[in-house]
Amino acid sequence: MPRDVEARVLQNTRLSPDYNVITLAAPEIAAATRPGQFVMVRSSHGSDPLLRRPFSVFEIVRSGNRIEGLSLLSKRIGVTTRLLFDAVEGDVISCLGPLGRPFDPVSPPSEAWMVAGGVGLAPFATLTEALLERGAKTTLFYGARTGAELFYLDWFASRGVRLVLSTEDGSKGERGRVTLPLEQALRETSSEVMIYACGPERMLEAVSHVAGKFKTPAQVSVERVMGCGMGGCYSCVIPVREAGGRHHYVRSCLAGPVFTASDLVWDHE
Amino acid sequence: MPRDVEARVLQNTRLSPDYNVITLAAPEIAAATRPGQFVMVRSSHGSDPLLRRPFSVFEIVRSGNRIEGLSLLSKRIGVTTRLLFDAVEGDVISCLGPLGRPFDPVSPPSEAWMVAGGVGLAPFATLTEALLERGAKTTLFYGARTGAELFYLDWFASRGVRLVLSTEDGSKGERGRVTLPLEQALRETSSEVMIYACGPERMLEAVSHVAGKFKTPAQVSVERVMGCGMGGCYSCVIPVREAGGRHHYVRSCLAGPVFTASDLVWDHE
Amino acid sequence: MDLSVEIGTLRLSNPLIAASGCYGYGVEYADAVDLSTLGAIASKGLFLAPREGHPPPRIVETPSGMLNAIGLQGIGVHRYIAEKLPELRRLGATNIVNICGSTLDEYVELARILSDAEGVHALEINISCPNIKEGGITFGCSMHGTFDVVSAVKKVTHLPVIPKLTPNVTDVASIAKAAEDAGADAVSLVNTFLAMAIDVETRRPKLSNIVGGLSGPAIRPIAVRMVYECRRTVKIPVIGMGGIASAVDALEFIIAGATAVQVGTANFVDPFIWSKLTAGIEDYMRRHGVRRIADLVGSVDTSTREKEWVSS
Amino acid sequence: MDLSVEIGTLRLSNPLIAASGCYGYGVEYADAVDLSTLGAIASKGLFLAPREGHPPPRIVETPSGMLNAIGLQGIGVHRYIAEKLPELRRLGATNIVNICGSTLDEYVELARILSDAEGVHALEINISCPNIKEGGITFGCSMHGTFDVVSAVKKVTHLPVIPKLTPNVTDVASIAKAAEDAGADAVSLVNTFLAMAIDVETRRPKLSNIVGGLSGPAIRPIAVRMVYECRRTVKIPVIGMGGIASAVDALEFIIAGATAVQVGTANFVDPFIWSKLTAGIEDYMRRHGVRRIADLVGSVDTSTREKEWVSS
Ligand SMILES: Cc1cc2nc3c(=O)[nH]c(=O)nc-3n(C[C@H](O)[C@H](O)[C@H](O)COP(=O)(O)OP(=O)(O)OC[C@H]3O[C@@H](n4cnc5c(N)ncnc54)[C@H](O)[C@@H]3O)c2cc1C
Ligand SMILES: Cc1cc2nc3c(=O)[nH]c(=O)nc-3n(C[C@H](O)[C@H](O)[C@H](O)COP(=O)(O)OP(=O)(O)OC[C@H]3O[C@@H](n4cnc5c(N)ncnc54)[C@H](O)[C@@H]3O)c2cc1C
Ligand SMILES: Cc1cc2nc3c(=O)[nH]c(=O)nc-3n(C[C@H](O)[C@H](O)[C@H](O)COP(=O)(O)O)c2cc1C
Ligand SMILES: Cc1cc2nc3c(=O)[nH]c(=O)nc-3n(C[C@H](O)[C@H](O)[C@H](O)COP(=O)(O)O)c2cc1C
Ligand code: FES
Ligand code: FES
Repeated sequence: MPRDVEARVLQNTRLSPDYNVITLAAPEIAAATRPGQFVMVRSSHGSDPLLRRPFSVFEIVRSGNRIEGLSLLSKRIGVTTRLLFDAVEGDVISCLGPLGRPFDPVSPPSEAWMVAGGVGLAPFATLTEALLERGAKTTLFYGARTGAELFYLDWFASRGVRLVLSTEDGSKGERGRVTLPLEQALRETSSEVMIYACGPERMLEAVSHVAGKFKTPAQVSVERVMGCGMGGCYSCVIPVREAGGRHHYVRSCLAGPVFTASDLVWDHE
Repeated sequence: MPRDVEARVLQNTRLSPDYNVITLAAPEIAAATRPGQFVMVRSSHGSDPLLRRPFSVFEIVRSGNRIEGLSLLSKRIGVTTRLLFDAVEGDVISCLGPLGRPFDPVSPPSEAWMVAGGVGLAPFATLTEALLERGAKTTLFYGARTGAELFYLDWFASRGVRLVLSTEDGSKGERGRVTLPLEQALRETSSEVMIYACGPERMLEAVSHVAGKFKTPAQVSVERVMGCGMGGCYSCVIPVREAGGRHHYVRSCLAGPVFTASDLVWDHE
Repeated sequence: MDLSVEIGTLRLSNPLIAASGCYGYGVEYADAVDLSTLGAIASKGLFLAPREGHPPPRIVETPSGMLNAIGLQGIGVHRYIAEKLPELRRLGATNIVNICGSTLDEYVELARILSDAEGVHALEINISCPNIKEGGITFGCSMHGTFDVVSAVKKVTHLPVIPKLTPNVTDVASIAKAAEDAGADAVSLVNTFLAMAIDVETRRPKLSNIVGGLSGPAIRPIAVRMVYECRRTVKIPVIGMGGIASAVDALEFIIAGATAVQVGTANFVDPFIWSKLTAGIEDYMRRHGVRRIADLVGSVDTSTREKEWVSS
Repeated sequence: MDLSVEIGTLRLSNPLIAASGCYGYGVEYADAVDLSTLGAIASKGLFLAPREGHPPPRIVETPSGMLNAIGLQGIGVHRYIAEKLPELRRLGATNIVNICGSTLDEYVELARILSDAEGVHALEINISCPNIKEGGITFGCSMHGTFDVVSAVKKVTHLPVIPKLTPNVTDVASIAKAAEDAGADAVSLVNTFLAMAIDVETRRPKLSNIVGGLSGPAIRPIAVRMVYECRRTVKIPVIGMGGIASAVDALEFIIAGATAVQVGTANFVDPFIWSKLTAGIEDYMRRHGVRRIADLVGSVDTSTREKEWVSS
């Protein structure tokens, strides 16, 4: 059952001129969240902006054993992400969740390969922890525009996650898209692998394509415009394959945001 | 010429659960303000709330000889006054002014009697300073609901302003409306007096009535709902007397907010 | 305190209804809300057959409002009866089914089918959806079209019939009158305002369907005026909606003349709004000594505005 | 970069016009703004005789909008010509005079008087004010009424004639067509939406006039849609307005089909908005390589939305 919490801002760390990590005192939601789930947030008094916005839960924030809240990794692109960027300790942000279908974490012998594009890193901190509990070997393929936008590398490294970095400008890791090192690794590996991907839809499409080529299963987390996050509005639909070669629209807030990659129909098919 | 300044909040002091004094870094406006003039403020990003709200300039805030900004005395009654109450240092508030027709300060031998009801105290700090410059003898008749809502008494006392207090609940000063001590003082005085009044419209009506009775001139500052503060919208009108016993509506943002009391037509005439 | 209201032969335990298209089929919210506590749920608009609706983007936010062009994606009436109604019955929901047709015959057929289904309490006739080309709004924009659909549906059902009116007309009260003359048990209004948003960078409409319907707080003052006009024109109950987001907003509609109110967009923002609305309305009734909410309906006092001086 | 646009025989240096009733008579803003930099100023609505207007409260704020029921307080056409026009001429303003009548004859008389006055550049025929009972909107709500007023005014003036249309109609494009057929040089839209707000504590309307007109960002998506529809229906220029508060908003109207735009409510919020609008439009034109603003008019691309997968 989702809850709506008027969450106090515990901390707001700016990672770059566009990215921030904001910690919200919503322990009830944090405790119930599974990797890949999201919250709908709103930070405003009046009715402009009106609708909530979806954000993956980034970290479950603990103080000792006690869960204090959750954090969001946010990239500033518009009105709500600007509010999140500018928020100061003590501000109140309304937070509804947890919502949506989570990732399904694999166990050994399967390896877990996470593929993140930009702010698509967000669901992979909690997923990493779930995978570590299961003892699964994990790799993070992490791509960004530029080296300064690769965040939390130490966090992942310190947890034994193998990092494969790439940047579009070549300033860190391999130059180019994150799918290049992914494809190369798939070509070279002999392990059983589950791919987890989150990022721009074009990236997810490319990942699905690569995964299909190597017959590797993949779970992708999609980002559609969401009006409610709870199945009420039918704004967030995405086409999925049906038996008989047909397709139909499903709500990505209920049936997703995590989908089995091969179920989805992409724009460019 | 009015200016629009994106003013930083320098300080916000809560005087009670409803009243606060907020200092805004708008030195250009402060330097040009005359007693009784107002600013139109807006503290919001989106379009809800949409319109600015009028506030008298309370103090011209100086650091040594340098004008740093201006302060507003605000009573929390709705959305914008709540924003002003909750604002923290560093917030930005859009401030347009100075606007409106100011008080006309008298010089000796005339005495200046200021009559304030509640937040109607706001224009009298700057007026006091102008009167002191002229050497006029000043009295403040100051009424509120209760003693805890009589503010800045030391400020006025330290400037040699004679204070006559009243509260509706009798917790400080005389019990009852501020017009009672005013009427009594008018009955007793033999000096030439100019009355300055600001407060709820019923109070201004009563003050005008008393002033008329004693043939004492009065300047009153009225509060009408203002859409623009600059003469554009015609929302803020108030009826004034015309030659020939007729009346017509004038814009209180241009022709006021300060009016000669005897020019106005009151609701209950 | 008595919050119950009557819409024709249907008695609602309270005047708060989930607006059509803004509450899925209701079951989506069963985890979060006890559906039996709502006055009623207006189902997502149903055609006879399933529909895919429009490609995304289907919504876009606007100042204090949103545009939608969902295009009535839906499972069709048969799957609704087979898959959703049993659970809604089990959960104790009061169900107003919102029906859409491309032709008059489709409305009649839908009414016939739903009248035989257990757990359907009323029919809301959607002759006002701005998001589909066929049928719908072409009926709702004229007195004749409205009269024809309502009388045809009335002939085949014992259920209360509630045509849902479009605000995209010159004179909504005359449409309400046509509905009343045709035997409607109530009217509901407003559906969304036909509207549009363009991305200036790409110079393309922000919605795949080019135009969509505006809802949310932005439209509330227009909707209140329309409810007020309809209440003064017809004797049947008026169900009001458009931007309700608080108890004060709901009361504004009731005082303007709405016997019941629907909440759409605000449910997206706050799925737990229902108990807050109820608490706020109860508090108001207590403060004002109102025993029956029905006594508030249409109680707006337009005669006694405190008189300001008037021009000679 | 060329920001100039043409409205009939009138050439404006840029497409930004102060909306009627939202800029006083213009002179109020002369201290703050160089009036000659505006494309034009639409005067406050003028009747033949002075008018007192409605008692306060005359405005009330609503979500992202405001209601007004000023009731066309004004000094009448004769004092306008004697007291305001000379200063407006001196300040180099381009003046579109907004005229209101209770009868067809009054419109004709106003047009006649103003055609002889020096410094009047166009007439905006207000057949859409929702705040007065007589005349006005009763013409603007029908094709016949619109046709009659426009053709009568055209007969007596050489000035460009711009009927201002109400959005409170089922089909605004057909009204625009009637105006075009009657010889209008342009149409302007939208005037405000008839609306209402009630104080639930007192159960009285918040406006003394009971109803008022909704303006501001709240209505923008409806206004954009109407401008788009009119542009596709008539060949004369469309002047668009309704909730413009930024350069992006102004561009949205222009791309939807407006040759020029008016700014009303946003001027109350920011009297210095004009230079910001100009700067924003110029920046956009630079970034997009647009040399003449006129080339943007109606450039919305409704054919090439990136195609999402469509239902089979
Ligand atoms: C399940 C899910 C999880 C998400 N998790 C995160 C996260 O952890 N961190 C994060 O930063 N973002 C995340 N997003 C994206 C986030 O929801 C958007 O960035 C946010 O809605 C933007 O809101 P805004 O008010 O700042 O922008 P707006 O002012 O609403 O929009 C600004 C511009 O961006 C466009 N836009 C809006 N939403 C999207 C979108 N989803 N994709 C592309 N363009 C868009 C708008 O059309 C507009 O042009 C997630 C989205 C989904 C669906
Ligand atoms: C020239 C002038 C100077 C002013 N100076 C001050 C000042 O120094 N300090 C101060 O605290 N206030 C002052 N006011 C009043 C102040 O403008 C209002 O309190 C403010 O507009 C309320 O805004 P809000 O957004 O908080 O309330 P809203 O949310 O807009 O309104 C809340 C409720 O209060 C009512 N309301 C709104 N404005 C007024 C009003 N002017 N009078 C009575 N009821 C109203 C509304 O109808 C509504 O019911 C002044 C007003 C004027 C015209
Ligand atoms: C996403 C969405 C979908 C809607 N679908 C329907 C529908 O299927 N049938 C219908 O009659 N109205 C539909 N409406 C209109 C609402 O029921 C309601 O009339 C309108 O949104 C105004 O109310 P609101 O401002 O509270 O949302 C829809 C509205 C929205 C926002
Ligand atoms: C206070 C006010 C007064 C208005 N007076 C007039 C008027 O006299 N004549 C007229 O044609 N329109 C009048 N209007 C309508 C505006 O010119 C404009 O059409 C409308 O407000 C929509 O634009 P906006 O959202 O930018 O304000 C008035 C609007 C407001 C808010
Ligand atoms: S976001 Fe509303 S149905 Fe998915
Ligand atoms: S407040 Fe707009 S004219 Fe006075």
